[in-house]
Amino acid sequence: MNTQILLSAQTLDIQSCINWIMSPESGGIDVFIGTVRNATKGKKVLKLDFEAYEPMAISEMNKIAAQAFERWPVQKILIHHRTGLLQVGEVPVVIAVSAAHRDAAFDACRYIIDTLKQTVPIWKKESFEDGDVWVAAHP
Amino acid sequence: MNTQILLSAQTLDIQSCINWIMSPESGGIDVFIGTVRNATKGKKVLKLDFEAYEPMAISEMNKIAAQAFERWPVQKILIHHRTGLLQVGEVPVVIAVSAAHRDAAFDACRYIIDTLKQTVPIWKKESFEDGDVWVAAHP
Amino acid sequence: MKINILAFGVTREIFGSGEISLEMTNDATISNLKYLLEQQYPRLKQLSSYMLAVNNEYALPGDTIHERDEIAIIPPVSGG
Amino acid sequence: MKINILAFGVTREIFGSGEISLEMTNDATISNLKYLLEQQYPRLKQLSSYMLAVNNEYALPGDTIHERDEIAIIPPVSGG
Repeated sequence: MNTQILLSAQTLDIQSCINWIMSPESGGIDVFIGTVRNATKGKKVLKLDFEAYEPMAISEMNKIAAQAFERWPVQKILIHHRTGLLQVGEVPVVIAVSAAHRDAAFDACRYIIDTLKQTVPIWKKESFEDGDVWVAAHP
Repeated sequence: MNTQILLSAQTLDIQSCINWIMSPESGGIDVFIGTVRNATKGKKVLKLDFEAYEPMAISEMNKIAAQAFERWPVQKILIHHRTGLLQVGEVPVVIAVSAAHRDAAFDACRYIIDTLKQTVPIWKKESFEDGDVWVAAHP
Repeated sequence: MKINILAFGVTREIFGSGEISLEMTNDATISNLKYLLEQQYPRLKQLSSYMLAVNNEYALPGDTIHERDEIAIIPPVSGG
Repeated sequence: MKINILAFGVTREIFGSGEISLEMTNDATISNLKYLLEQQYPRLKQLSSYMLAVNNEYALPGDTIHERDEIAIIPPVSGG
């Protein structure tokens, strides 16, 4: 298998993501790691809560990986996404792409995170000191 | 310190690179990992030998990091490069960039590896079954 | 026919539940469903946007809904 | 003045050593040094390109060389 998709309520294990993506055929690996930032537009973030429509989220992540394989000569694609409650500094998403040549790895990795943020049915609620907000829900 | 530059004859420790680059201020981290590929232009690669002009290599890597800080709103930059003999699958280079927003991390990481390959005085000799070649030395 | 609609994120809060039921005619479309939902839950009109999914695929306004389809309302996503 | 030139990669092999010495006049430039090197080591002309560095900085052809400068010949780099 050259695609690994995971939706998990447990801490994402970056080292095992990297172990899985590395291979003797690859020359370049690009890894994107999202982290929970301590502030949004200057307001202190206390925690984030991620909710997913799980079967569709998995299906959409697989579609994005398939699109990336069609568009770039890449070898392996990994997309791991957290669900549940995350504290500041924790990792909601890890995307890793290996390729013989680095340009394809960079392009595909960036495409995957950009597209994931537009199409994968996962929602985050940011908790601030003065209340909670579902990100992007309202104009 | 927001820059970490290392030239080392020891195996690069990717997990400790990631531990160093992560921070509560960052929202996105891009990591590029070079690996020794088992083939170049269809020829089987046995091993690679990296040689560096060490003080100048360190100085040039610091310059590239400084340029990236000037051009993009990034928070931390790490550049680790191996010297000596590497087997297929081993890691010659790790570049990691953290930023509040992912576009800057992607752009800066790619700039750093592209520029490193053009300016940093490090040379690799590829060993094939029929002999050794200093990469890029001859037209 | 009776259809069930799964809800997530802000729409789960608007519905007050992760799943609601509606009665619709057999040839109902996604567009008809949106109309019904907005009639019953006017706060949906305040969202930046929302989509409907049928059997884990984003649906178009003209798509017809069948009994036993898995239907979900998808408010603006914000993963990553 | 006597100057020493550090060599790496393919140029170390061309020189047969990681460091060579040359005698030059006091106002010698990088361009003069290239001329001397290529005269003594014609295989340098077969390289894709090469640069000279003075005190850990890439040097320009017109730069003057001073005694005790750390000079290095930099064949095409291939790190990463």
